[in-house]
Amino acid sequence: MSAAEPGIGRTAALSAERLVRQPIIVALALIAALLVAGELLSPGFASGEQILRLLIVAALLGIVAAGQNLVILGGREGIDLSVGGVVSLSAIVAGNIMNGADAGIVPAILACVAIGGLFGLINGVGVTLLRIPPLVMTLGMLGVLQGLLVVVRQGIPSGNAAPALSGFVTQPFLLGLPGIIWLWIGIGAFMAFLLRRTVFGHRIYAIGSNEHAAAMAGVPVRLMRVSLFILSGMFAAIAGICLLGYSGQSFANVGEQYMLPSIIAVVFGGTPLSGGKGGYTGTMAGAVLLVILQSILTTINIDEAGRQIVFGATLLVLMLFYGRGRAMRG
Amino acid sequence: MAKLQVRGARKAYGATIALKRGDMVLESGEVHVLIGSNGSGKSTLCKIISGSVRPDAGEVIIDGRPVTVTGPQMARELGIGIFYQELSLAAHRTVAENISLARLPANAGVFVDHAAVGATAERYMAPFADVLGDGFAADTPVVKLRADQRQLVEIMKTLATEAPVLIFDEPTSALDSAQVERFFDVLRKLRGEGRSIIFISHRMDEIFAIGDRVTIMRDGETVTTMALSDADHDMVIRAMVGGQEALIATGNADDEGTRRTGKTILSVQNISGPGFSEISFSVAAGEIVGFGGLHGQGQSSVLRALFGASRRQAGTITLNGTPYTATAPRAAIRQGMAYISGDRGHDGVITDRPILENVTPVHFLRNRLTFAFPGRLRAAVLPALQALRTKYATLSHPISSLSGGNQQKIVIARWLTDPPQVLLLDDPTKGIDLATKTELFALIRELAEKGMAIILYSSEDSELLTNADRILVFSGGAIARELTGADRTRYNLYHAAYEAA
Amino acid sequence: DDFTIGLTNGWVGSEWRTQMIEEAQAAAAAWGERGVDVEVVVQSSNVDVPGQIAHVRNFISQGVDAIIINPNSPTAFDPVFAQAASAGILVISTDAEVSSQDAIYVGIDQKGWAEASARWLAETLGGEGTVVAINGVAGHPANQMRVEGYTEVFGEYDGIEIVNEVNANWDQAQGQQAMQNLLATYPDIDGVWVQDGMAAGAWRSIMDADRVDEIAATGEIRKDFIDLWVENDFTSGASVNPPGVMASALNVAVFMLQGRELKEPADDGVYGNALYLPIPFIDGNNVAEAASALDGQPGHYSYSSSLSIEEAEALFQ
Amino acid sequence: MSGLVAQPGAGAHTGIGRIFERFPFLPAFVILIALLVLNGLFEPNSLSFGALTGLVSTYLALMLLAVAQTYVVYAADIDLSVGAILSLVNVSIIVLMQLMGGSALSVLVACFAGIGIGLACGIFNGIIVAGLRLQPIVATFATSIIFTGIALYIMPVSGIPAPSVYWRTYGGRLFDVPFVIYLAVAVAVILYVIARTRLITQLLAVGDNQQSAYQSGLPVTMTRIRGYALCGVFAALAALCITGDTASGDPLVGGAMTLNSVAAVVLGGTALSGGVGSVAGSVIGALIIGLVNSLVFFVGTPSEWQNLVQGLAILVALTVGILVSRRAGQ
Ligand SMILES: Nc1ncnc2c1ncn2[C@@H]1O[C@H](COP(=O)(O)OP(=O)(O)OP(=O)(O)O)[C@@H](O)[C@H]1O
Ligand SMILES: Nc1ncnc2c1ncn2[C@@H]1O[C@H](COP(=O)(O)OP(=O)(O)OP(=O)(O)O)[C@@H](O)[C@H]1O
Ligand SMILES: [Mg+2]
Ligand SMILES: [Mg+2]
Repeated sequence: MSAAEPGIGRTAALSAERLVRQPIIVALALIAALLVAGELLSPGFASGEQILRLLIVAALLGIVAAGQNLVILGGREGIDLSVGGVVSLSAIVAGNIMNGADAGIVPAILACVAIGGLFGLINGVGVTLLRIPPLVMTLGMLGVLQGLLVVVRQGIPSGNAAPALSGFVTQPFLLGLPGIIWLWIGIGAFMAFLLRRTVFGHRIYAIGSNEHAAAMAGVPVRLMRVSLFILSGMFAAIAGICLLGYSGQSFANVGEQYMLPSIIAVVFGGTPLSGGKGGYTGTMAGAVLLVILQSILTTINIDEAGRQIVFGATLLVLMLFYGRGRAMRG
Repeated sequence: MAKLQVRGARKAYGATIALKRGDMVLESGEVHVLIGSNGSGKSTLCKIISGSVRPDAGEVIIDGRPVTVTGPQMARELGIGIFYQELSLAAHRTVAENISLARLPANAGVFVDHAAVGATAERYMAPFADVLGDGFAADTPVVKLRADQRQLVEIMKTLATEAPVLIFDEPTSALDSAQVERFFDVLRKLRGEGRSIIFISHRMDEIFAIGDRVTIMRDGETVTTMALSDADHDMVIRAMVGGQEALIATGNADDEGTRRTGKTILSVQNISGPGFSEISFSVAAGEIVGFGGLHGQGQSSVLRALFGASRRQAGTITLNGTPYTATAPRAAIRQGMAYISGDRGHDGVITDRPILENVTPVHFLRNRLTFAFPGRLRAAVLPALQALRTKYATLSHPISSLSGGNQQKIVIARWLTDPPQVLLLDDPTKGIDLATKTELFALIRELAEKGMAIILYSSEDSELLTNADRILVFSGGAIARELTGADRTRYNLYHAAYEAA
Repeated sequence: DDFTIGLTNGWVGSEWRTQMIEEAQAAAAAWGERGVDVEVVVQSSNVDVPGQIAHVRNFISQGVDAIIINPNSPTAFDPVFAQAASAGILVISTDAEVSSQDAIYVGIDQKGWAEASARWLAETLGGEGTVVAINGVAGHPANQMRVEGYTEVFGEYDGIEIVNEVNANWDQAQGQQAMQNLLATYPDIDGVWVQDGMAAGAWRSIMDADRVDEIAATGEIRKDFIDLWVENDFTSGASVNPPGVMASALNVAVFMLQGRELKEPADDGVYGNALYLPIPFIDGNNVAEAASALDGQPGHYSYSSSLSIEEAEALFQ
Repeated sequence: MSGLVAQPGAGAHTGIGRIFERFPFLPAFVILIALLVLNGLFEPNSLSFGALTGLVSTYLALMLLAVAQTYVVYAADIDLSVGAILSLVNVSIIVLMQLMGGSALSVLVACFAGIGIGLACGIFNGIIVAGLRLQPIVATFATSIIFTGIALYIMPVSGIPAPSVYWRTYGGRLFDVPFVIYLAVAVAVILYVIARTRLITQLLAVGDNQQSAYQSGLPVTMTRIRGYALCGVFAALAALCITGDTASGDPLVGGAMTLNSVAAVVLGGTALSGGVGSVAGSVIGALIIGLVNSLVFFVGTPSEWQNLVQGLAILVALTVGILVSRRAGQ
């Protein structure tokens, strides 16, 4: 078959098959199944109001996962374990800057995004120029951030979220949905456009898939990778601000709970940790899936040991829907 | 009774049918050549025999007994050893360890017997002793070896299986002629011992030099098998291309060497770098300059240095009369350089990504694009793809769905979408079938005629001789001789390469 | 006379711990006025149990006179404390009890801490109603003692039913999420027993669900929470585990280093080596006082108290 | 020592490059020596025999855990459940010893049972990761949740003490030499022996290029499972050590050690991408982590800065190690 005559029949068959294999379809199906299960286990679980609240929580995770997603897509074992530290730092800094006043929101956002970007930059430099493996670089950075949090908390009194920020995160904003949901949708649209319709996006996939070939074809690999870490830091910072809005006050180590879940959300969204393929739409579904799973487990009345065993086992079973690597035998 | 027989082997990857009907009969004591254009299913057939691909249908019969090859381990037990086209080496293990990897000799069944590993390595290195090249030793990690040396390791590894059936899937694509000769000596000896050998190559002279019989494949099907003693080049090529007109590589280089009329585009003075020193030459518009010589004499290094992909320490380069200082591929591309490498796995293919995304990266850079709208991109890349007669289903299929040769065409199309000023060809036809090669060189000549300056390095002498207007013969990182006009003969080429070496 | 006292804290994930160290350092400085030079050396960082054992070994190498530890494990330090003791070093744990008989515990009774707030909740509900509990880290000894405390108290009230117990790892946001899930599943609950920072999170979910007037829940002692409490008139009560416990332990340590004998030996608690400090309680009656006591402090500052030198001295013969 | 090194030297190299190739942990070793000297400068007692014995006794568990991690990293896998396995084995043997009365014999039986449990966990990981082809990072994170759940089930709260015969032996002396010294020597011998086995070469070959190894006829899946099994066994050995040093059971004891084990592996010069490395390096890496923490204290760093300085120091050590070995490799 030559370029001039694409095979119509084959393509149709292929895209039908692809559709079924789309991670996002899998994720949505699993979400539906979990909601049904949740409603059966504890009536009221799948009420509109509760789903909306779960979506807020999912949005917080999803925003962190957006940066995580980019870093992972960029390949070379890309991963960002420092997101938890950046979320915490951002929440604390934002709380101090706004200190309960709406006027502080804009400066807080600017400052936090800059801080997030700065730490992303350091991660990126470590990974590209010093060639430290991302897992280790960002793990080291997490240690540094945890230390920095202690220092920072010493130096500045912690403040509260501005009312407008809290309202944005928790109260209906437009069409009955809180602002953070709209923000998340906006980020989703931004990510989709970035990944599919910009040169930057195509280059992310290129470096994630074959870094050397990409470099030979003129892709600025280091610059790209540094940018991905910067974006990851920025997304984590935004999540930190939102988290401040969600919990009203800033407090230590608030972000740690996002470190590994953000990676799992990406995987449940169909982006393998090896990078080079996948996307953010799936990750959004993955975040929702993970949050629903966790909240079902909270509501089941079993002891913590049982909860953990069920949680871990469910994660494994869900991974079977996605993460299975290629058989070595073709 | 035939040693090995494959009947009706079939393999599909999703919608792509890699192998429709693979049949072949391998006798004891023969070198059986498998030939066919890129994507005709040769590698797939071999991998089915060696167990690393699971067939959808068909049977494998060894010594008259049908077998189920459930994997490479099983294949070994059945007495099948294979050289993989893409190699199967562990980069950080030593040459010796790689040679014995599958069956590491062990003391007490647990501890590696290093003495035995070393002895095995020495045994299989011996026949190649004088063509191994610098830095090749039993305890060298493979990662430190050049491409041709790695191919030799893979050959030794295959030989070390001591299997009655040996399969060699393009084992010579990176070897120089001396290395090929040594290898053929070994094959002849093995044939004499009664072993059965399958040999794949796109080089016609090699096929006739070593083969007893040939099985020809086309579009995933076995077409015919014939004795090579009864055949000539033309017959084989006709069978390969089927109804189409036989395409034979025709020399289109200027016999008189008078084409150097265009103005000088690229001028290189006394550049040095890792693997080469004091290199000077120039290339005019419309000219194809060939780099020749044995392997690893600095040809690739010079090309990579020109492209900014490796370091260069001294000397000056001018491009169109202005100093050229690119120290990274990006800068080189911006200034109109293009570099096509034969090592597509490493330098070329963006694995798992759609065909379209594999063509566009250079286009993005040359046009300083920010947005990527598929419609416009498709329009931009189609001419180059069509000119190369690339076979693919749709542009959104992953590039991994194509055969090696077609993948290479996609990579080449990447560089021709926006025509460069200087085209650096670093053994670009590795793994490309004959018909495509001919088309490709016709296209290259066409590009030259439009005023491009082209440097061609090829590991195949005939390719250089038929396509280059001048040949710079490299030896030990320097230019040993320049062949122009009527001097461009195989004899002169060999003479220059070996005398200097 | 002068003493060197090593303080080790194995977790820096909360403001409470920072305040604990600061108050201990201030307490040491206060001894200067009495002509006793108390030098404190501090190791405070996120470490695992082996890491904190290394802290103790570092102090032994340094030859300190006493070690005060906020331990990451109740039992893991037996061998290393034995080593410290044989080197003649006094070891005091605070905030969490340790099993080592080579050490004493100076701090609050975690179980009693939970009992007080559970009793407050049960009484506030009139001994009648459904309750959920949000706990810290499962398997953590302090959490376990607190769980035992409230379980025992609620058990005394036939009308009180615990419908679910979840773990939110002492994380405010997780506490908020857990409360949100619980409110969705058990819309009719009357009371929430929740610890520490998670209480602030839980109360936010209660506010979001507009249930402030219908639900009684335990609270915590950070200034920003107490402000919220006063502002929204929560029905809340909080047992105080003051960050000053380490300062109290330090004051006790100095007297012991001076060779003074305790009036009543430290023989309380699960391991029979505890000296329990009183547990203040904040509820609707005195929350305003607590708020004014915290006036001017940053939001993360916890309501605190500690044994003054005089109060500590009163414990000795 | 060279037997512990997985990377044999190249013939073509000379001088320092060759030394570094043969001993990839050399940069780490230099850092270790420097740290020892600095510790000694700031606190002379820290180099006393007792203090050094204490150092070994405290960090033997982390060393073994890092070794465990190294074996899977050889094959380009990773095991985020080593800490959870350690905890599970720790509580299991404590409960077993208690059930069996705490005699010397019961201690011995419990130890073997503990190793069996570690082995079982390792095989389970191996089957999940290699057999089912799930992504190691997320899959072992999931199994770590399961193992922690089981540990919590066995011992819902920490606190059961070990029989005194156990920890008095571990912390005691034999012929006037501390018992842990014998242990350290025994471990070194075991590591040396293991380093010479076929399995190690196979793991490294798999880590180098899995597809190649498979096509060469190596039993890739089985090799990876064996790697995880070995990892499980060493995590169990680490648990035996930590039980000796802490004398008690704690279902959460290993939680924070997992990431440290990864950091130690990288500090020791083993590549997370597989195929190259040494267990000797990992042992050194574990000691570096311990010594950095002590040094930061001995130098007199104010408490609120300690975490930050430690984080930075680890990051610097990582960077220096990686840069030095790269410089030498050129
Ligand atoms: N060449 C062959 N001819 C006929 N049957 C085969 C052949 N190769 C494999 N099979 C059969 O196919 C089945 C699966 O093979 P294999 O164990 O390779 O699966 P796999 O690729 O590891 O996939 P998975 O692990 O997902 O099951 C086996 O029962 C095997 O006997
Ligand atoms: N893993 C795979 N996935 C999808 N398609 C494949 C795969 N391997 C091979 N194919 C397809 O099967 C066909 C035959 O490929 P094969 O590698 O056997 O060709 P070949 O004859 O060896 O070609 P070449 O001379 O280029 O090496 C090609 O069209 C290729 O696109
Ligand atoms: Mg092929
Ligand atoms: Mg299988």
